[in-house]
Amino acid sequence: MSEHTHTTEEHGHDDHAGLSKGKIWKVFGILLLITVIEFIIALVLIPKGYMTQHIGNYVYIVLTLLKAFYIVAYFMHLKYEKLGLQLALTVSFIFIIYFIVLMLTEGGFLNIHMMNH
Amino acid sequence: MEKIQDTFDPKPRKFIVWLFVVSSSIMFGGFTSYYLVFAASKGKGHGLVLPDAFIYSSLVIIASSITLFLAAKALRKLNFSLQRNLLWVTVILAIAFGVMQFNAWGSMVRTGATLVGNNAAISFIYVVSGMHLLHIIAGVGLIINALAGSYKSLPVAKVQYRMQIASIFWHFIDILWIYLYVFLLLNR
Amino acid sequence: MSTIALHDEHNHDHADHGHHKETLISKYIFSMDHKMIAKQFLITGIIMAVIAMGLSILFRIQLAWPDQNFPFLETFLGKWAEGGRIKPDFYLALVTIHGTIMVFFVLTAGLSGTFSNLLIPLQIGARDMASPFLNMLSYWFFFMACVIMMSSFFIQTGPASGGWTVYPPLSVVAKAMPGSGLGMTLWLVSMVLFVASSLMGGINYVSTVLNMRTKGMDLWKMPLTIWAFFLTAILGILSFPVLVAGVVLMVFDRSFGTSFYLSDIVMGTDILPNEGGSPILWQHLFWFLGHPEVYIVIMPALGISSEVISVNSRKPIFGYHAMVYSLIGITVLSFIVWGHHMFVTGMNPLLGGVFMITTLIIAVPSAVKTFNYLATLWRGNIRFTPAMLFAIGLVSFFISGGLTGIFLGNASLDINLHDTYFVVAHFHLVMGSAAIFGMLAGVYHWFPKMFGRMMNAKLGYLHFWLTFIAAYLVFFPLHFLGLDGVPRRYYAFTEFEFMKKWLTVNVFVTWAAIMAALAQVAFLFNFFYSIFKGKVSPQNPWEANTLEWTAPVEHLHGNWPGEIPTVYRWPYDYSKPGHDADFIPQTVPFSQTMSSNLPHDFEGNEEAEKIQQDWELANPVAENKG
Amino acid sequence: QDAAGAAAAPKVDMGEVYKSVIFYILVFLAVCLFIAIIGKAIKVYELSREAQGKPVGINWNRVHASLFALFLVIGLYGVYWEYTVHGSMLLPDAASEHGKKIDKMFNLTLIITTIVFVVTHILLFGFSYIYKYSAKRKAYYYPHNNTIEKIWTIIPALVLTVLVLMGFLTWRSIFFKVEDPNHKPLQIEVTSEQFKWSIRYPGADGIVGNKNYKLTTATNPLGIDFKDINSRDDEMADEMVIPVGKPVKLILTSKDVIHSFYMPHFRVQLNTVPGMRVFFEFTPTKTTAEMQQETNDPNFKYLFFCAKICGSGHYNMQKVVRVVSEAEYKTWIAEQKTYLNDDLRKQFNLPVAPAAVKSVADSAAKDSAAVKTNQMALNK
Ligand code: HEA
Ligand code: HEA
Ligand code: CUA
Ligand SMILES: [Cu+2]
Repeated sequence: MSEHTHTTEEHGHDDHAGLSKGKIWKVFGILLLITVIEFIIALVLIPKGYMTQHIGNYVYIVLTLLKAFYIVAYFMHLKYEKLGLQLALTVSFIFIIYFIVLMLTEGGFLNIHMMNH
Repeated sequence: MEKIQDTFDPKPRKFIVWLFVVSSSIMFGGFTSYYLVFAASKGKGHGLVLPDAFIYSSLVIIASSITLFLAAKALRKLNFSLQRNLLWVTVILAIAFGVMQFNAWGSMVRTGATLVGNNAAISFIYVVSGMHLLHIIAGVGLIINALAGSYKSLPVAKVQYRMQIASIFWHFIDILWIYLYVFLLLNR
Repeated sequence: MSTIALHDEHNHDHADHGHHKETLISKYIFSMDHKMIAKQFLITGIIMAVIAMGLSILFRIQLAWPDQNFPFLETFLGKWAEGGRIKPDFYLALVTIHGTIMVFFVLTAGLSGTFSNLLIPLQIGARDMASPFLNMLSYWFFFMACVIMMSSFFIQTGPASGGWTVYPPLSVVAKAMPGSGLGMTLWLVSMVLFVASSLMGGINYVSTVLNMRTKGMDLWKMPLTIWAFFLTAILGILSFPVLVAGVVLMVFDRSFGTSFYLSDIVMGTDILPNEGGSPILWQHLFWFLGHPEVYIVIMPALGISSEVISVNSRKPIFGYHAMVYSLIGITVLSFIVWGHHMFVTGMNPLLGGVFMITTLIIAVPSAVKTFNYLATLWRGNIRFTPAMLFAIGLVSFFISGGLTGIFLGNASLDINLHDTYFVVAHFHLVMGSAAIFGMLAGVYHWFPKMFGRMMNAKLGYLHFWLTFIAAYLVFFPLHFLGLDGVPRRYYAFTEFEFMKKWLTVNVFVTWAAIMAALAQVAFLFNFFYSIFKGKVSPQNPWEANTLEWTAPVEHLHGNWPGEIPTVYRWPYDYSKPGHDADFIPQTVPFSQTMSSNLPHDFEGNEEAEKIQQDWELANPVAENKG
Repeated sequence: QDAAGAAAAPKVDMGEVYKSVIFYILVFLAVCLFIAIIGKAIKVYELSREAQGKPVGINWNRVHASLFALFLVIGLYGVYWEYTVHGSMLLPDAASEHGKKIDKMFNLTLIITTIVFVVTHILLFGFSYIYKYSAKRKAYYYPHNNTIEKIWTIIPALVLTVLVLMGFLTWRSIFFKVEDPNHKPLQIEVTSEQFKWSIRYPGADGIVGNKNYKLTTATNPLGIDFKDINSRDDEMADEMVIPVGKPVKLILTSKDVIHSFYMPHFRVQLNTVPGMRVFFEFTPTKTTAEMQQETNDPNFKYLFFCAKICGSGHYNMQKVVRVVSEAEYKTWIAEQKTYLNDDLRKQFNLPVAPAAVKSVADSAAKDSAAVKTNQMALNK
């Protein structure tokens, strides 16, 4: 019993710490900024041809993930939850993405190999 | 050895309801992943304009969540009669929801999008909405259970416990339906 | 009489148990007491195991002597063995039901159901499960599932016979084989009940472990058995619902004519209307459950053997944390490897590559477990109780079977091994032998806890050695059939010239299987005899540390008279230097074992460390421990 | 447990049956009795030792420890015996190009796992023997050692990395072949149904034509679409004959349920799934005649058969494969009949007279089209 693992029991106290008014506004500002960037990409960069649609899509995905992270972490309090919950949610999130990618690849494969009439 | 008799601890049982919610979500996750692969393999989804009744039923079920929430609030203030009335409203809304689902199926059948056909994506709509309706029935059972608890004037802790599990479950199936509906809308 | 006395004064922590009067029915049949439910699961499981074992002997006879008549088969199989020879369809039915019963009813319900129910409350210090009612329901759903599954033997068209994986279209199109008619419907009904039962059980176990531990029992003081049951239950909660989704779609395909899994099917010249579905999708849904299922089967066995090996080596389990982390690792990884059953079934080969990687990674946590078992034996003081023998057998089988899994996990090797006897050999070693041995170890170890009596050790020895040897004799040679390209689920090997050379091996294997089956008589006799006539057990017959042995031998509702004991230490303080006895139960506070405390026992609690230091200064003798 | 149809068994002489059943039961009971007597004897012996105040009769811990040691020795010998005796009865070396890679991979895995198997078992049973119970000793309190644990996590991880990498490369080389447009594989379509196989050769144009299951009739059991020009010259065959050294691309389909096309000598297996077309490309390297010499068996035949449960006839779904020289193949293929016969011509409203031979340019165009589809299929 060496590695002292208190993760399950402690950290309870800083549950409700953080998330002051100022913090909320800061996070809100970040989210706003990301959204503005997205709009700029959609309305300016892509139509003007500075960025291809293809790359744009990836940038969108990344930005959306970033937004999701901020929302989940701050507004949904995950940042202040127990480590176990954080881990569980992160792992399930990664899994879901992984599964969706798998399913779409498999669907694409079936699309080619099934006899469509 | 003193009697610690009725230190009623609802926590483990509430947790059971949460776990049930998890496993239920997983089941619908299974359904939707079937749909995703199927749609990807066809290059298209069900291709229908979903019947309007689904919009109304979504509104109804959201409304029912709100009334249930208010009922829980009333109970917290120990206003039992208001709680009961609101629960009854919830039950009625739930029944209305069921009727509308049947209605939606009916209008799908009329447009020719029947359960049995060679587009599994359309059959899928029936199956998931049907499985969801089964959850609604279970949810109504829980609400009635909460009602009964309220009428039987059990200890407050127990009434509250029954109310809580009904709430957890009912809000879950509300969200579940919204998820399914949006999923079906997005994956035409 | 002490029972009665105790009964009156014990207290209920839980509500809904206001009434006390126990009738025969509420005590033995619709019991809500976790210990009684555990016994119900165990005995039902044993009955199902015996039935499934009987089925295996029947089809082994067919495999060994494919063109010989056995009139006695006709006597009790009737039209399915006309002229004393089993029919091909019935052969497949036997194999299917054998697999289904063994995997689901014996090793899922029988193993998890029994030991989770018995040990979770007793080892974490709870009066009962979170919801005793759900627990009772769980057993009765399981019971109904068993009855329905067995009832399919009495119908005209026979039981489901598409293999335990019931791949469509074979299992969906009733014309494809007789077993796909009513038999398959019963199979599905039984499965739905079974899944409901497992979910109710699993949800209960998780909630109990997380919420109802006694004072001091933090997660890192739980015995490995509890960790294993807990993670197994999580695995079940997260994977069984996917099977339900798959089964629902299958029911619609079978009964309503939808096309979820069907497309482009022509039976003879009969063109079916279904179009657009894909059978591959069932395979994905099935194996998303099916693979975690095999770990649902093995993890409780690994947990039990951890406990048994530690107790009987009189040594702490080596690397407790590593054992837990490897269980967690197996749990997490088991969700992302299901495709290794589908390398050559028409799945995207790209995914085959991905699944190969994830599959082989699972060998790492398994390796950690294996080596930790070995390290636990090292310099132990090993008492070979029957339970210990079976636990050692488990380790051996797990290594052998796991290593053959490494072949299968390699997609390019699986091309030639898929659906051959190599696979059969693999999963019998790891499941039919290792997991069964884990279960038997558990039965021998906790029989005194369940029935208050001891089993006869010498019959246990006989049972172990016969089964251990016979199981290797049965399953080791089967690998070579597979390597020679002999497919599984073959009714007879007579149609192929190259398979004929394996007939003698088949005869040998069948005799070994019969020997294994007869060896079980020793167990069955011992088990049922000891329930009534066994030596009365002392309270802690194995001198173990865990909490269940602090409860009285007599079963009482609520487990402990008076307060539930508090836990102070981890469960593996065996042969601790400086202590006179070679075990220190979890309920002994450190203040009573000053001479044996080690610095890290205090987990950084400075006050306690200080007290310990002061004590050591005052008692210098204790220094020469080690 | 199946009393269901017991009544319907009048023919056999039941007397004999009962006699033999009773005989075996008696034998079993006698064995039980024997065991019971031994058990009692042991008990009496132990009791008498106890009465004499001597240490308990049998030291079971020592007995089991010795049995484990014995089991280790005999077991390892048994494994050796199995490897050499049964190991020599296995499939001959792979008869295909990718099969050789698989065999190499297999041998590597076999060596690694055998080493692990032997070492761990020596440790397991060795420890059981050495550290058997003794009242004089106390076990060594040794709860963990992080260094050792790290070592035995990392070493298997490394070994498995090697296996994963090599396996992955092998797998990729099998299923993701880059097609050489000048060296087009021979297409052969194989269709499974309960409980037989149908083989379709592409004919002169090198392309097997379309199918549509809705066209299935008694005269057109495969549902071949003869509206498709490529189908018209498709040929049927009773056995699969392939030229040695040339790549073959199998197109696998199924009519009814899932079957599995399994050709162990070539290390080829892929399920045939209704509604799907899947491909397996391989290159045979040994002719049947060469294999007959190598295995010393003049009757040797390559086979393919069904490896996926598919119904009562699953155990007997086979066809012969003949690997021959290019020249033999040419003469053989020239003799095969086309699927399109006069009946079918009428059915598809085609002129009954044989269709005019296609122009060279036409078939060349078709070929490059075929290459394109193949590549698409292989890309994902
Ligand atoms: C208890 C059940 C159980 C367990 C634990 C396992 C464990 C494993 N299984 Fe098994 N498996 C089944 C039950 C089980 N399996 C069943 C029932 C089927 C067939 C289903 C059907 O089709 O009917 C099956 C089928 C099956 C297949 C599909 C075969 C096919 O149909 O073609 C594959 C392929 O990857 C596979 C792989 C593995 C692997 C890699 C492990 C690993 O977890 C094993 C890990 C363990 C070890 C490796 C041993 C210990 C480790 C060491 C001593 C360290 C050193 C080792 C190395 C460095 C290599 N199994
Ligand atoms: C736990 C799982 C388990 C167990 C124990 C067994 C036990 C046995 N199995 Fe089975 N088997 C399966 C799971 C299992 N099997 C599965 C999943 C399949 C695949 C089905 C399919 O293809 O669809 C299969 C298929 C299968 C086949 C392949 C058939 C085919 O493909 O054609 C064969 C062939 O020999 C076989 C043989 C045997 C034998 C001889 C035994 C035994 O008789 C060996 C001897 C007995 C024992 C080693 C001890 C048994 C223990 C007890 C009875 C005591 C129980 C104790 C308690 C409950 C406490 N089995
Ligand atoms: Cu066709 Cu098995
Ligand atoms: Cu698996």
